[in-house]
Amino acid sequence: MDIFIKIIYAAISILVATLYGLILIGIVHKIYARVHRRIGPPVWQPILDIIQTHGRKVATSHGIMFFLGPVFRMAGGMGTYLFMPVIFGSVVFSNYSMAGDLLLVMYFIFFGQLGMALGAGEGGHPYSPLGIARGLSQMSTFELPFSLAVISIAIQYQTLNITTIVAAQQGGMLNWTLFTNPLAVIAAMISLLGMNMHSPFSLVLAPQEIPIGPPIEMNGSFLGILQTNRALFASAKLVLFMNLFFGGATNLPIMMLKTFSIYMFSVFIGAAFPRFRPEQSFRFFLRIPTLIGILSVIVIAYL
Amino acid sequence: MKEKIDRLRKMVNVLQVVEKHPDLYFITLEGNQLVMALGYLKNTLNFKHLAFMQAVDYLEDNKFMLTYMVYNYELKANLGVNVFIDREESSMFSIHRLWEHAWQYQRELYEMFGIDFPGSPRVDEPFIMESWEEMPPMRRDFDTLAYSQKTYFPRPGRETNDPKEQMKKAKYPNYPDSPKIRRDDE
Amino acid sequence: MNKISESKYKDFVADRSKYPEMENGKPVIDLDSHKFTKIWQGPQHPGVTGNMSVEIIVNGDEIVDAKTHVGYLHRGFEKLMERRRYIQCFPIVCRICVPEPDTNEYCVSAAMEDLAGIVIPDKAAWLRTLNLEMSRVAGFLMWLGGQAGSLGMGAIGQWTVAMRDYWLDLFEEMTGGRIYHMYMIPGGVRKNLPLGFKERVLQTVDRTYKLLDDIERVFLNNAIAKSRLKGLGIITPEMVSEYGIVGPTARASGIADDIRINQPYLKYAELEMKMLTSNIGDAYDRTELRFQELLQSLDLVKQILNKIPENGEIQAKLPNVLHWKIPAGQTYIKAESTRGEHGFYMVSDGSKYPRRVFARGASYTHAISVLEKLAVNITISDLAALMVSLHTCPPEIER
Amino acid sequence: MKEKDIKIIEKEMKLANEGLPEMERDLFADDRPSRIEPLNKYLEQFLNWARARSLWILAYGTGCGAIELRPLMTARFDAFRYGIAGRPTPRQANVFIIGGYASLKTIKRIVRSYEQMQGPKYVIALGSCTINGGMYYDSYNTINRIDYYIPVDIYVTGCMPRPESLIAGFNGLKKKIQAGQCDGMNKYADNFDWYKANQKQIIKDWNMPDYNW
Repeated sequence: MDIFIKIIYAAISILVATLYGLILIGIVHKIYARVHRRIGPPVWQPILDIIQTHGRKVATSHGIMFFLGPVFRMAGGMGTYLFMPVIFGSVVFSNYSMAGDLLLVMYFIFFGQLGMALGAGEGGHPYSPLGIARGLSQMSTFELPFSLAVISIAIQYQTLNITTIVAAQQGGMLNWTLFTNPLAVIAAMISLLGMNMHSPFSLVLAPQEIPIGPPIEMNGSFLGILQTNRALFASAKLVLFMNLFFGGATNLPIMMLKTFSIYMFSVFIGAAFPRFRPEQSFRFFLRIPTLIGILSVIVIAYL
Repeated sequence: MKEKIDRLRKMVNVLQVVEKHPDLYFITLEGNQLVMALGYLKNTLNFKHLAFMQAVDYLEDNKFMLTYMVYNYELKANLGVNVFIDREESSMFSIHRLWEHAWQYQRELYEMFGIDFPGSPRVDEPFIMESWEEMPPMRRDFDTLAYSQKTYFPRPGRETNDPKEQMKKAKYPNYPDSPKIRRDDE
Repeated sequence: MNKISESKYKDFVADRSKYPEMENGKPVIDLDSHKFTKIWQGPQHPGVTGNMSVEIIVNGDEIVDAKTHVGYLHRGFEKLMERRRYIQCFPIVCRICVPEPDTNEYCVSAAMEDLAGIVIPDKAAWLRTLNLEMSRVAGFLMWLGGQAGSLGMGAIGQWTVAMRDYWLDLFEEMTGGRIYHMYMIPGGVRKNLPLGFKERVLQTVDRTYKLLDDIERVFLNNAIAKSRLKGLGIITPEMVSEYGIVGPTARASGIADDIRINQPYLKYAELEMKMLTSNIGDAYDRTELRFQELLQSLDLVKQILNKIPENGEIQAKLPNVLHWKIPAGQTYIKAESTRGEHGFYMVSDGSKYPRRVFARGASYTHAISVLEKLAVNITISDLAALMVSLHTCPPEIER
Repeated sequence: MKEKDIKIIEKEMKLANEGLPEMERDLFADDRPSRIEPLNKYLEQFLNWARARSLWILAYGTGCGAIELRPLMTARFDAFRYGIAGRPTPRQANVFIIGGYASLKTIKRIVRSYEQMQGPKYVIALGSCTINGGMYYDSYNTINRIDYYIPVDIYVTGCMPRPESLIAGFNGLKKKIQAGQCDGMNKYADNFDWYKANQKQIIKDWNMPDYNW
């Protein structure tokens, strides 16, 4: 009986996270618009867009893998979200957190991209493989500092369970990883820039170079799923970062406030910078952030 | 400028010189001496910049006039070189070895006027007109209005009256050929 | 190639020593070998400047061969003008280059006046100069947004296009048209300046200065923008005359060739301006040079407004334009547009209709010969930036 | 029904895709576009409501009208306010703005892009030259009437139309969508042969599939 209640809770949690992610994307559009000195679309515009894409009457498919691409992507987003506690101490939002879930979550971050790569490649458009090549290469490079940061905090807290990590950070701001292990946080936040794919790391969706990249052939409901996943995945990533580095959250408003602030970090940088060349971006991640990551591991392990 | 043209005269037969402005001269050359003259102009007389080359269709004389406009950076003056070629077997020496971008103009002329430039790179590739089956459109005997009406479903417009006919009909019905009405003197 | 690899800004240069196999200086491209992909960049592509396309063959994402295709905007202006009387030509010529129509109007009107021997009044010349210089400002603003946008920096494009709109408002006040002005007719200009126009222009100039200040800080001094533009698409001074490169693109390579200074037309001889040149000739140099020219144009607008006479005729006496015959002859009138030498070659045969009008688009060679040469050995990510830095404008190429 | 009749019907339904090389023929669809009926009345109303508020323009500046799309999409007129956004690929866009005159070479790309768009799709024709040829009525390279080649929902007149009139055009399109009157896709499917005949009359080298999904 317990498992059914858990499923219902997870469904509620996913719904809330998706809606929150959509509104977050809407707010980001609004912020970009203000940087552009215009009013911008309403914050609920992403929701309307998703209804519109699902309302398309024709949807061209290019085969079974093309169909599975968005599904894998969605599975990756859900997997990332489902295996970590969203709100510390809450029953509804605790999800399927368990021992070693940190590794699972890191795996799921990668999983969606790989699935998408398979699906987009099936579309046959030459820009899709170019976008995939860019995306996966960039992913490999920004995963390096992020993994180092995760290793560092795993050593610091002697656990791979996110709930335990959050629990260890309770009781005041100074207990946050941000203050106990700042080097790891710096490395991870720089890799968050790449993960969020705003400028200067927006290689994958670069419209002036490879128009919109991998999802170039995705249409109708496929695109709708991808957009939904984008919202869910955005909130999942932010929740992960909040849990690992910013002390988690004990209720919904705190969660929203913290994730929003974390997101603004990459939005403000994105609004003020042009885009890197692919090779510049790869080199960027492999230089200083990686060094900081290694340093953080050494500092935590030996000092 | 005059001095340069005099130097050119020693090389080739200059048929005509027109001074339009102090910094704009037009000269007429013989067709078979053109490439030599342009090479001399470019390499020795420093007319380094080829601004454009193009053709004018003299249907009534059965001739094309080709114009090569070159520019001298030191003199700050333009020189237009005119050459007349036969319209029926229109063909001209290619100058793509003198200027790297000349093939572009030659390709356009091949398509729009039907002037051939043997040896010019990519000269027979379609440049602007894709799937064009009529005669080269810039020739004067090509009637663009008739072609447009034949091909592109013209939308019938409002009923309008030609002022000349309307005046005749409405105002001077009794004087069908009144000399006061000004006629088009074509 | 050597110069690019020496440049310290270009941190990635493809090693072409082994692959693909070279033959007579050209790579052997066999599409069936699956080592190359052919991609059509455009015409439906956000990174292409207007309705044109570049057919590129890539190896990975490095371009090994490029071909430009134009003709998507061909309307046959030259043919249409042969069917129209002289006075009927002036409303259609401004459509030749959409972002900056006034240069076309000036060239055609001036060519007709030159052939017919008409001298325009002093004030009309001043008004034409003002209009041309304002259109240069508007054109440069549009380009600046495009250059930043091609690097994925949308904000600059939003700001400059909005600022250009204020300049379009001034045009609307001055001429009655927003995009197409049809202001300069043979013999002069159509309208006098409205009341209080000068103050409004000066206000807009000040706003533009303010905006350009921001842009200089955000875009031109930006480390990423610099690293991407430096070393991209280097044009050597020798290439300039070989490829018929004109305007700021040529001046960035060190060729001091500005028609407004070398062969002053209208009232440019009475204005103070100095030749702006640069010497490296890469995309960043071109960007910076155009930015300086934009500032110079704003300065010229101010100068013109101070010198413009209060009273005077704006229109020379023309014969009945419906039956206007121009004596036989040929002429070539050129003007400096934002992209460089924009010229009209007109041949008259003594009838009511021009025998031949030829428009020399300023970016005619930039988009085709030059782009095809420079696009080789760069990556797809830089193609849009390169194309914008050459300031290609498709409608004036195919007319 | 006899077997023979079924075969004939099947043959009628298939497109020949003439002009394509044999190798390429199986890469493309040979089905004709088919009519698509609306769903349940209330669901359709709800979807139309959402569609009218999320218009994705195909980023293809087919003519000089594209110059006014930039002021429209930027700070001065800011069409994003109304849920109008640009989309770089025809697969995702649902509004096609024909930016003025369409030359012979462009109309081919317009047809392809239009057919690749996923329905319901709308077309806004901008400028006088799409209606009757406008200034280029006598040009040998520009078409006179765009509605002979693809179905048009809204015309915006002028040369060039100002951004304000474009916004008015978008509002008209929204009203039409919400009333469920924008049926260009079905119109195209119903009169497919007529449209194809018109297109093939001007595109002489028909080297693309007859219908690109």
